[in-house]
Amino acid sequence: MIKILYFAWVRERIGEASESLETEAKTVAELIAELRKKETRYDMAFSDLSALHVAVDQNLTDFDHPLADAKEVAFFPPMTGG
Amino acid sequence: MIKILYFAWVRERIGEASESLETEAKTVAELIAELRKKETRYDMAFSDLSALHVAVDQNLTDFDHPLADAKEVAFFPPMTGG
Amino acid sequence: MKISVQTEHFDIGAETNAFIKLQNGVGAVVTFSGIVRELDDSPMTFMEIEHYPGMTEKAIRGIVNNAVKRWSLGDACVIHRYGRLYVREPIMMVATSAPHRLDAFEAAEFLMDYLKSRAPFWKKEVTQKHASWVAAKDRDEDALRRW
Amino acid sequence: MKISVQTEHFDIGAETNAFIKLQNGVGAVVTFSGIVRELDDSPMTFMEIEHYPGMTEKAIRGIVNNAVKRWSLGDACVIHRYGRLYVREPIMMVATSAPHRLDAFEAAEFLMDYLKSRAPFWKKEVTQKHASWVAAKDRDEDALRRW
Repeated sequence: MIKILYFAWVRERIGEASESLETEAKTVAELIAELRKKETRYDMAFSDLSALHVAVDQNLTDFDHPLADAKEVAFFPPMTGG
Repeated sequence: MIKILYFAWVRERIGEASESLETEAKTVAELIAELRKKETRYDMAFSDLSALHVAVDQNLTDFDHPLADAKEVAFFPPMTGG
Repeated sequence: MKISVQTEHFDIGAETNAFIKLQNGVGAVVTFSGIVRELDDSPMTFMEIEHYPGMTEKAIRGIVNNAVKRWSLGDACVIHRYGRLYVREPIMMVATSAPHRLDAFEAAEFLMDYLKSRAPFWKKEVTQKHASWVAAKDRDEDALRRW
Repeated sequence: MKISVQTEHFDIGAETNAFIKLQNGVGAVVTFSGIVRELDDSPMTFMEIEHYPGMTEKAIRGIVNNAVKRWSLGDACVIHRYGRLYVREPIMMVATSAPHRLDAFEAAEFLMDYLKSRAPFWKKEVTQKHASWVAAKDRDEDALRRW
Protein backbone atom coordinates (compact mmCIF):
# COMPACT_ATOMS: atom_id res chain seq x y z
CA MET A 1 0.00 0.00 0.00
CA ILE A 2 1.49 3.33 -1.05
CA LYS A 3 0.22 6.81 -0.26
CA ILE A 4 0.10 9.22 -3.19
CA LEU A 5 -0.12 12.98 -2.67
CA TYR A 6 -0.92 15.70 -5.21
CA PHE A 7 -0.24 19.40 -4.81
CA ALA A 8 -1.17 22.67 -6.53
CA TRP A 9 -2.58 22.24 -10.06
CA VAL A 10 -1.79 18.52 -10.04
CA ARG A 11 -4.15 18.19 -7.08
CA GLU A 12 -6.75 20.32 -8.85
CA ARG A 13 -6.57 18.32 -12.11
CA ILE A 14 -6.76 14.98 -10.38
CA GLY A 15 -9.46 16.24 -8.08
CA GLU A 16 -8.09 14.93 -4.82
CA ALA A 17 -5.21 15.67 -2.46
CA SER A 18 -4.23 12.10 -1.69
CA GLU A 19 -5.12 8.48 -2.17
CA SER A 20 -3.79 5.06 -1.18
CA LEU A 21 -2.95 2.49 -3.81
CA GLU A 22 -1.96 -1.15 -3.96
CA THR A 23 0.66 -1.26 -6.72
CA GLU A 24 3.28 -3.51 -8.27
CA ALA A 25 5.10 -0.53 -9.81
CA LYS A 26 8.83 -0.77 -9.28
CA THR A 27 9.66 2.84 -10.09
CA VAL A 28 7.96 6.22 -10.07
CA ALA A 29 7.72 5.99 -13.88
CA GLU A 30 5.88 2.69 -13.66
CA LEU A 31 3.51 4.15 -11.07
CA ILE A 32 2.77 7.07 -13.37
CA ALA A 33 2.07 4.70 -16.29
CA GLU A 34 -0.33 2.77 -14.07
CA LEU A 35 -2.12 5.92 -12.94
CA ARG A 36 -2.45 7.26 -16.49
CA LYS A 37 -4.32 4.10 -17.49
CA LYS A 38 -6.85 4.54 -14.66
CA GLU A 39 -8.73 7.61 -15.84
CA THR A 40 -8.49 10.54 -18.22
CA ARG A 41 -7.93 13.04 -15.39
CA TYR A 42 -4.75 11.17 -14.42
CA ASP A 43 -3.70 10.83 -18.03
CA MET A 44 -4.03 14.59 -18.47
CA ALA A 45 -2.36 15.51 -15.19
CA PHE A 46 0.70 13.42 -16.13
CA SER A 47 0.77 14.29 -19.83
CA ASP A 48 3.81 16.57 -19.53
CA LEU A 49 6.31 15.14 -17.09
CA SER A 50 8.75 17.99 -17.72
CA ALA A 51 6.29 20.20 -15.81
CA LEU A 52 6.24 17.89 -12.80
CA HIS A 53 8.39 17.09 -9.81
CA VAL A 54 8.24 14.01 -7.62
CA ALA A 55 9.18 13.37 -4.00
CA VAL A 56 9.52 9.87 -2.59
CA ASP A 57 9.15 9.73 1.17
CA GLN A 58 9.44 13.51 1.26
CA ASN A 59 12.72 13.72 -0.64
CA LEU A 60 12.88 15.28 -4.09
CA THR A 61 13.99 12.72 -6.63
CA ASP A 62 13.49 11.72 -10.27
CA PHE A 63 11.11 9.52 -12.16
CA ASP A 64 13.30 6.43 -12.31
CA HIS A 65 13.51 6.32 -8.51
CA PRO A 66 12.66 2.81 -7.18
CA LEU A 67 9.54 2.39 -5.06
CA ALA A 68 10.73 -0.57 -2.97
CA ASP A 69 9.96 0.31 0.68
CA ALA A 70 8.49 3.67 -0.36
CA LYS A 71 5.58 4.75 1.81
CA GLU A 72 4.72 8.11 0.26
CA VAL A 73 5.00 9.49 -3.26
CA ALA A 74 4.09 13.10 -4.04
CA PHE A 75 3.58 14.79 -7.41
CA PHE A 76 3.61 18.55 -7.89
CA PRO A 77 4.63 21.37 -10.23
CA PRO A 78 7.93 23.24 -9.80
CA MET A 79 7.95 24.98 -6.45
CA THR A 80 7.37 28.70 -6.09
CA GLY A 81 8.16 29.55 -2.49
CA GLY A 82 10.07 32.47 -1.05
CA MET B 1 43.00 81.01 2.42
CA ILE B 2 42.35 77.30 2.42
CA LYS B 3 40.84 75.19 5.18
CA ILE B 4 42.66 71.94 5.97
CA LEU B 5 40.99 69.12 7.87
CA TYR B 6 42.55 66.03 9.43
CA PHE B 7 40.73 62.89 10.52
CA ALA B 8 41.42 59.75 12.56
CA TRP B 9 45.13 59.04 13.13
CA VAL B 10 46.15 61.88 10.80
CA ARG B 11 44.34 64.26 13.15
CA GLU B 12 45.98 62.62 16.16
CA ARG B 13 49.51 62.80 14.69
CA ILE B 14 49.18 66.40 13.61
CA GLY B 15 47.51 67.28 16.86
CA GLU B 16 44.65 69.32 15.50
CA ALA B 17 41.43 68.74 13.61
CA SER B 18 41.66 71.71 11.26
CA GLU B 19 43.58 74.80 10.38
CA SER B 20 43.47 77.58 7.84
CA LEU B 21 46.43 78.30 5.64
CA GLU B 22 47.53 80.91 3.13
CA THR B 23 49.23 78.91 0.39
CA GLU B 24 50.59 79.19 -3.13
CA ALA B 25 50.36 75.44 -3.65
CA LYS B 26 48.86 74.57 -7.02
CA THR B 27 48.09 70.93 -6.26
CA VAL B 28 47.42 68.73 -3.26
CA ALA B 29 50.93 67.31 -3.64
CA GLU B 30 52.44 70.80 -3.43
CA LEU B 31 50.36 71.54 -0.35
CA ILE B 32 51.63 68.35 1.29
CA ALA B 33 55.24 69.29 0.46
CA GLU B 34 54.65 72.70 2.04
CA LEU B 35 53.12 71.19 5.18
CA ARG B 36 55.94 68.64 5.57
CA LYS B 37 58.46 71.47 5.72
CA LYS B 38 56.56 73.22 8.51
CA GLU B 39 57.13 70.82 11.39
CA THR B 40 58.18 67.25 12.16
CA ARG B 41 54.63 66.21 13.13
CA TYR B 42 53.47 67.10 9.60
CA ASP B 43 56.46 65.42 8.05
CA MET B 44 55.68 62.24 9.94
CA ALA B 45 51.93 62.31 9.29
CA PHE B 46 52.57 62.61 5.54
CA SER B 47 55.54 60.24 5.36
CA ASP B 48 53.57 57.43 3.70
CA LEU B 49 51.12 58.82 1.17
CA SER B 50 49.97 55.33 0.19
CA ALA B 51 48.26 55.18 3.60
CA LEU B 52 46.41 58.45 3.02
CA HIS B 53 43.34 59.67 1.16
CA VAL B 54 42.50 63.22 0.24
CA ALA B 55 39.21 65.02 -0.40
CA VAL B 56 39.06 68.44 -2.04
CA ASP B 57 35.87 70.31 -1.28
CA GLN B 58 34.42 67.10 0.13
CA ASN B 59 35.05 64.98 -2.95
CA LEU B 60 37.53 62.11 -2.85
CA THR B 61 40.33 62.73 -5.30
CA ASP B 62 44.05 62.14 -5.80
CA PHE B 63 47.21 63.97 -4.88
CA ASP B 64 47.73 65.72 -8.19
CA HIS B 65 44.32 67.39 -7.94
CA PRO B 66 44.62 71.18 -8.55
CA LEU B 67 43.80 73.54 -5.70
CA ALA B 68 42.59 76.50 -7.78
CA ASP B 69 39.28 77.64 -6.21
CA ALA B 70 39.50 74.88 -3.56
CA LYS B 71 38.09 75.95 -0.20
CA GLU B 72 38.59 72.79 1.83
CA VAL B 73 41.16 70.01 1.73
CA ALA B 74 40.89 66.98 4.01
CA PHE B 75 43.46 64.26 4.76
CA PHE B 76 42.58 60.94 6.32
CA PRO B 77 43.39 57.21 6.34
CA PRO B 78 41.37 54.70 4.30
CA MET B 79 37.80 54.73 5.48
CA THR B 80 36.38 52.00 7.70
CA GLY B 81 32.67 52.62 7.82
CA GLY B 82 29.81 50.16 7.63
CA MET C 1 18.26 28.14 14.36
CA LYS C 2 14.61 29.07 14.14
CA ILE C 3 12.54 27.48 11.38
CA SER C 4 8.85 28.20 11.37
CA VAL C 5 6.21 27.21 8.81
CA GLN C 6 3.04 28.95 9.86
CA THR C 7 -0.25 30.47 8.74
CA GLU C 8 -0.05 33.28 11.28
CA HIS C 9 0.96 36.81 10.36
CA PHE C 10 4.36 37.81 11.72
CA ASP C 11 6.07 41.12 12.43
CA ILE C 12 9.24 41.44 10.33
CA GLY C 13 10.82 44.06 12.61
CA ALA C 14 10.02 42.16 15.79
CA GLU C 15 11.41 38.91 14.33
CA THR C 16 14.54 40.77 13.20
CA ASN C 17 15.10 42.15 16.70
CA ALA C 18 14.39 38.78 18.33
CA PHE C 19 16.95 37.18 15.99
CA ILE C 20 19.59 39.82 16.71
CA LYS C 21 19.04 39.54 20.46
CA LEU C 22 20.09 35.86 20.32
CA GLN C 23 23.35 36.64 18.54
CA ASN C 24 26.72 36.95 20.18
CA GLY C 25 30.02 37.86 18.59
CA VAL C 26 28.56 38.62 15.18
CA GLY C 27 29.00 41.93 13.42
CA ALA C 28 26.72 41.41 10.44
CA VAL C 29 23.03 40.58 10.15
CA VAL C 30 21.20 40.27 6.83
CA THR C 31 17.46 39.84 6.46
CA PHE C 32 15.33 39.21 3.42
CA SER C 33 11.58 39.64 3.53
CA GLY C 34 9.10 38.63 0.86
CA ILE C 35 5.92 40.67 0.78
CA VAL C 36 2.71 40.08 -1.21
CA ARG C 37 2.73 42.66 -3.95
CA GLU C 38 0.01 43.99 -6.16
CA LEU C 39 -0.18 42.31 -9.57
CA ASP C 40 0.77 44.38 -12.60
CA ASP C 41 -2.47 43.84 -14.52
CA SER C 42 -5.48 43.31 -12.25
CA PRO C 43 -6.07 43.83 -8.53
CA MET C 44 -5.31 40.72 -6.53
CA THR C 45 -7.91 39.60 -4.04
CA PHE C 46 -5.50 37.39 -2.19
CA MET C 47 -2.61 34.95 -2.56
CA GLU C 48 -3.05 31.35 -1.51
CA ILE C 49 0.07 29.42 -0.54
CA GLU C 50 -0.07 25.64 -0.44
CA HIS C 51 2.67 23.53 1.09
CA TYR C 52 3.53 19.89 1.79
CA PRO C 53 3.18 19.39 5.55
CA GLY C 54 5.90 17.09 6.79
CA MET C 55 8.23 17.64 3.88
CA THR C 56 8.35 21.44 4.16
CA GLU C 57 10.16 21.78 7.47
CA LYS C 58 12.46 18.90 6.56
CA ALA C 59 13.38 20.52 3.25
CA ILE C 60 13.99 23.92 4.89
CA ARG C 61 16.11 22.34 7.59
CA GLY C 62 18.23 20.65 4.91
CA ILE C 63 18.72 23.95 3.09
CA VAL C 64 19.67 25.77 6.30
CA ASN C 65 22.11 22.99 7.25
CA ASN C 66 23.81 23.31 3.88
CA ALA C 67 24.16 27.07 4.39
CA VAL C 68 25.66 26.56 7.83
CA LYS C 69 28.18 24.06 6.41
CA ARG C 70 29.21 26.36 3.61
CA TRP C 71 29.49 29.76 5.29
CA SER C 72 30.85 30.92 8.59
CA LEU C 73 27.54 31.83 10.21
CA GLY C 74 26.48 32.70 13.71
CA ASP C 75 22.88 31.71 13.13
CA ALA C 76 20.10 31.51 10.56
CA CYS C 77 16.33 31.85 10.70
CA VAL C 78 13.57 31.00 8.22
CA ILE C 79 9.90 31.89 8.65
CA HIS C 80 7.49 30.99 5.84
CA ARG C 81 3.73 31.34 5.84
CA TYR C 82 1.10 29.36 3.99
CA GLY C 83 -2.64 29.80 3.55
CA ARG C 84 -4.42 32.98 2.50
CA LEU C 85 -2.31 36.16 2.35
CA TYR C 86 -3.35 39.65 1.38
CA VAL C 87 -1.46 42.40 -0.44
CA ARG C 88 1.34 43.95 1.67
CA GLU C 89 1.37 41.09 4.14
CA PRO C 90 4.70 39.38 4.81
CA ILE C 91 5.04 36.00 3.05
CA MET C 92 8.33 34.93 4.52
CA MET C 93 11.67 36.08 5.81
CA VAL C 94 15.17 34.76 6.28
CA ALA C 95 17.81 36.17 8.59
CA THR C 96 21.50 35.30 8.78
CA SER C 97 24.22 36.47 11.14
CA ALA C 98 27.97 36.19 10.72
CA PRO C 99 31.20 37.77 11.88
CA HIS C 100 31.67 39.18 8.36
CA ARG C 101 29.17 40.70 5.98
CA LEU C 102 29.98 38.63 2.89
CA ASP C 103 29.07 35.39 4.69
CA ALA C 104 25.79 36.86 5.95
CA PHE C 105 24.88 38.16 2.47
CA GLU C 106 25.82 35.04 0.52
CA ALA C 107 24.12 32.69 2.95
CA ALA C 108 20.91 34.75 2.83
CA GLU C 109 20.94 34.67 -0.99
CA PHE C 110 21.63 30.95 -0.98
CA LEU C 111 18.74 30.35 1.43
CA MET C 112 16.41 32.41 -0.75
CA ASP C 113 17.43 30.69 -3.99
CA TYR C 114 16.83 27.27 -2.49
CA LEU C 115 13.64 28.17 -0.64
CA LYS C 116 12.28 29.52 -3.91
CA SER C 117 12.81 26.35 -5.94
CA ARG C 118 13.43 23.48 -3.52
CA ALA C 119 11.06 23.96 -0.61
CA PRO C 120 7.57 22.58 -1.33
CA PHE C 121 5.49 25.75 -1.51
CA TRP C 122 3.16 26.75 -4.34
CA LYS C 123 1.63 30.17 -4.80
CA LYS C 124 -1.73 30.88 -6.37
CA GLU C 125 -2.82 34.40 -7.22
CA VAL C 126 -6.54 35.00 -6.93
CA THR C 127 -8.14 38.04 -8.55
CA GLN C 128 -11.83 38.75 -8.99
CA LYS C 129 -11.69 37.16 -12.44
CA HIS C 130 -8.98 34.53 -12.26
CA ALA C 131 -7.14 32.14 -10.00
CA SER C 132 -3.78 31.10 -11.36
CA TRP C 133 -0.83 29.17 -10.04
CA VAL C 134 2.38 31.19 -10.15
CA ALA C 135 4.70 29.63 -12.73
CA ALA C 136 8.27 28.84 -11.72
CA LYS C 137 10.73 31.08 -13.51
CA ASP C 138 13.73 29.82 -15.47
CA ARG C 139 15.85 32.45 -13.76
CA ASP C 140 14.98 30.95 -10.36
CA GLU C 141 16.22 27.55 -11.50
CA ASP C 142 19.28 29.19 -13.05
CA ALA C 143 19.99 31.00 -9.77
CA LEU C 144 20.76 27.65 -8.10
CA ARG C 145 23.67 27.06 -10.45
CA ARG C 146 25.82 29.77 -8.95
CA TRP C 147 26.17 27.86 -5.67
CA MET D 1 15.09 57.64 0.47
CA LYS D 2 16.08 58.04 4.09
CA ILE D 3 19.69 58.87 4.86
CA SER D 4 20.59 59.53 8.47
CA VAL D 5 23.98 60.16 10.03
CA GLN D 6 23.42 60.27 13.75
CA THR D 7 24.89 59.65 17.19
CA GLU D 8 21.60 58.36 18.59
CA HIS D 9 20.90 54.68 19.12
CA PHE D 10 18.31 53.25 16.72
CA ASP D 11 16.04 50.22 16.74
CA ILE D 12 16.85 47.95 13.77
CA GLY D 13 13.45 46.23 13.83
CA ALA D 14 11.51 49.48 14.13
CA GLU D 15 13.51 51.05 11.28
CA THR D 16 12.92 47.95 9.15
CA ASN D 17 9.17 48.14 9.73
CA ALA D 18 9.09 51.89 9.10
CA PHE D 19 10.95 51.33 5.82
CA ILE D 20 8.60 48.54 4.71
CA LYS D 21 5.55 50.62 5.57
CA LEU D 22 6.62 53.23 3.03
CA GLN D 23 6.93 50.69 0.22
CA ASN D 24 4.37 49.99 -2.43
CA GLY D 25 4.47 47.40 -5.15
CA VAL D 26 7.68 45.78 -3.99
CA GLY D 27 7.98 42.11 -3.17
CA ALA D 28 11.49 42.02 -1.78
CA VAL D 29 13.14 43.85 1.12
CA VAL D 30 16.75 43.28 2.17
CA THR D 31 18.36 44.76 5.27
CA PHE D 32 21.92 44.69 6.48
CA SER D 33 22.81 45.67 10.02
CA GLY D 34 26.27 46.19 11.41
CA ILE D 35 26.60 45.57 15.13
CA VAL D 36 29.54 46.29 17.46
CA ARG D 37 31.09 42.94 18.19
CA GLU D 38 33.42 41.79 20.92
CA LEU D 39 37.09 41.76 19.90
CA ASP D 40 38.79 38.38 19.56
CA ASP D 41 41.65 39.10 21.96
CA SER D 42 40.72 41.56 24.70
CA PRO D 43 37.43 42.99 25.94
CA MET D 44 36.49 46.18 24.15
CA THR D 45 35.46 49.09 26.31
CA PHE D 46 33.83 50.91 23.43
CA MET D 47 34.13 51.78 19.75
CA GLU D 48 34.54 55.39 18.70
CA ILE D 49 33.41 56.34 15.21
CA GLU D 50 34.64 59.58 13.68
CA HIS D 51 33.20 61.05 10.53
CA TYR D 52 33.55 64.07 8.26
CA PRO D 53 30.48 66.25 8.85
CA GLY D 54 29.35 67.77 5.59
CA MET D 55 31.04 65.24 3.38
CA THR D 56 29.47 62.17 4.98
CA GLU D 57 25.86 62.71 3.95
CA LYS D 58 26.96 63.92 0.54
CA ALA D 59 29.06 60.78 -0.01
CA ILE D 60 26.27 58.49 1.16
CA ARG D 61 23.76 60.27 -1.07
CA GLY D 62 26.09 59.77 -4.05
CA ILE D 63 26.43 56.04 -3.28
CA VAL D 64 22.66 55.60 -2.90
CA ASN D 65 22.04 57.50 -6.16
CA ASN D 66 24.42 55.17 -7.96
CA ALA D 67 22.57 52.15 -6.58
CA VAL D 68 19.21 53.56 -7.67
CA LYS D 69 20.58 54.16 -11.19
CA ARG D 70 21.96 50.67 -11.48
CA TRP D 71 19.22 48.47 -10.00
CA SER D 72 15.49 48.50 -10.27
CA LEU D 73 14.74 49.59 -6.71
CA GLY D 74 11.65 50.76 -4.94
CA ASP D 75 13.57 52.58 -2.23
CA ALA D 76 16.77 52.57 -0.20
CA CYS D 77 17.66 53.63 3.33
CA VAL D 78 20.99 54.21 5.09
CA ILE D 79 21.42 54.92 8.80
CA HIS D 80 24.95 55.27 10.16
CA ARG D 81 25.97 56.28 13.66
CA TYR D 82 29.09 58.03 14.88
CA GLY D 83 30.46 58.74 18.33
CA ARG D 84 30.84 56.26 21.17
CA LEU D 85 29.25 52.84 20.67
CA TYR D 86 29.23 49.86 23.01
CA VAL D 87 29.32 46.12 22.28
CA ARG D 88 26.06 44.79 20.75
CA GLU D 89 24.85 48.25 19.80
CA PRO D 90 23.83 48.82 16.18
CA ILE D 91 26.45 50.73 14.18
CA MET D 92 24.52 51.15 10.96
CA MET D 93 21.97 49.61 8.67
CA VAL D 94 20.95 49.70 5.04
CA ALA D 95 17.61 48.62 3.61
CA THR D 96 16.63 48.15 -0.02
CA SER D 97 13.32 47.27 -1.60
CA ALA D 98 12.65 46.04 -5.12
CA PRO D 99 10.11 44.12 -7.16
CA HIS D 100 12.62 41.24 -7.42
CA ARG D 101 14.96 39.79 -4.84
CA LEU D 102 18.17 39.89 -6.88
CA ASP D 103 17.96 43.68 -7.25
CA ALA D 104 17.32 44.13 -3.53
CA PHE D 105 20.25 41.85 -2.60
CA GLU D 106 22.76 43.26 -5.06
CA ALA D 107 21.93 46.87 -4.27
CA ALA D 108 22.29 46.21 -0.53
CA GLU D 109 25.70 44.59 -1.08
CA PHE D 110 26.76 47.45 -3.33
CA LEU D 111 25.70 50.00 -0.70
CA MET D 112 27.64 48.13 1.98
CA ASP D 113 30.78 47.79 -0.11
CA TYR D 114 30.81 51.50 -0.88
CA LEU D 115 29.82 52.65 2.61
CA LYS D 116 32.67 50.57 3.96
CA SER D 117 35.40 52.13 1.85
CA ARG D 118 34.06 55.35 0.33
CA ALA D 119 32.01 57.06 3.05
CA PRO D 120 34.18 59.10 5.44
CA PHE D 121 33.89 57.09 8.65
CA TRP D 122 36.75 55.83 10.78
CA LYS D 123 36.46 53.32 13.61
CA LYS D 124 38.62 53.19 16.68
CA GLU D 125 38.52 50.28 19.09
CA VAL D 126 39.18 51.19 22.68
CA THR D 127 40.07 48.50 25.21
CA GLN D 128 41.33 48.98 28.75
CA LYS D 129 44.90 48.77 27.47
CA HIS D 130 44.82 50.10 23.93
CA ALA D 131 43.06 52.41 21.56
CA SER D 132 43.62 51.55 17.94
CA TRP D 133 42.22 52.70 14.64
CA VAL D 134 40.65 49.88 12.67
CA ALA D 135 42.78 49.25 9.58
CA ALA D 136 41.08 49.11 6.20
CA LYS D 137 41.16 45.59 4.77
CA ASP D 138 42.43 44.76 1.31
CA ARG D 139 39.38 42.60 0.78
CA ASP D 140 37.13 45.63 1.35
CA GLU D 141 38.92 47.54 -1.38
CA ASP D 142 38.81 44.43 -3.60
CA ALA D 143 35.07 44.12 -3.01
CA LEU D 144 34.50 47.36 -4.94
CA ARG D 145 35.91 45.82 -8.10
CA ARG D 146 33.01 43.50 -8.62
CA TRP D 147 30.64 46.40 -9.32
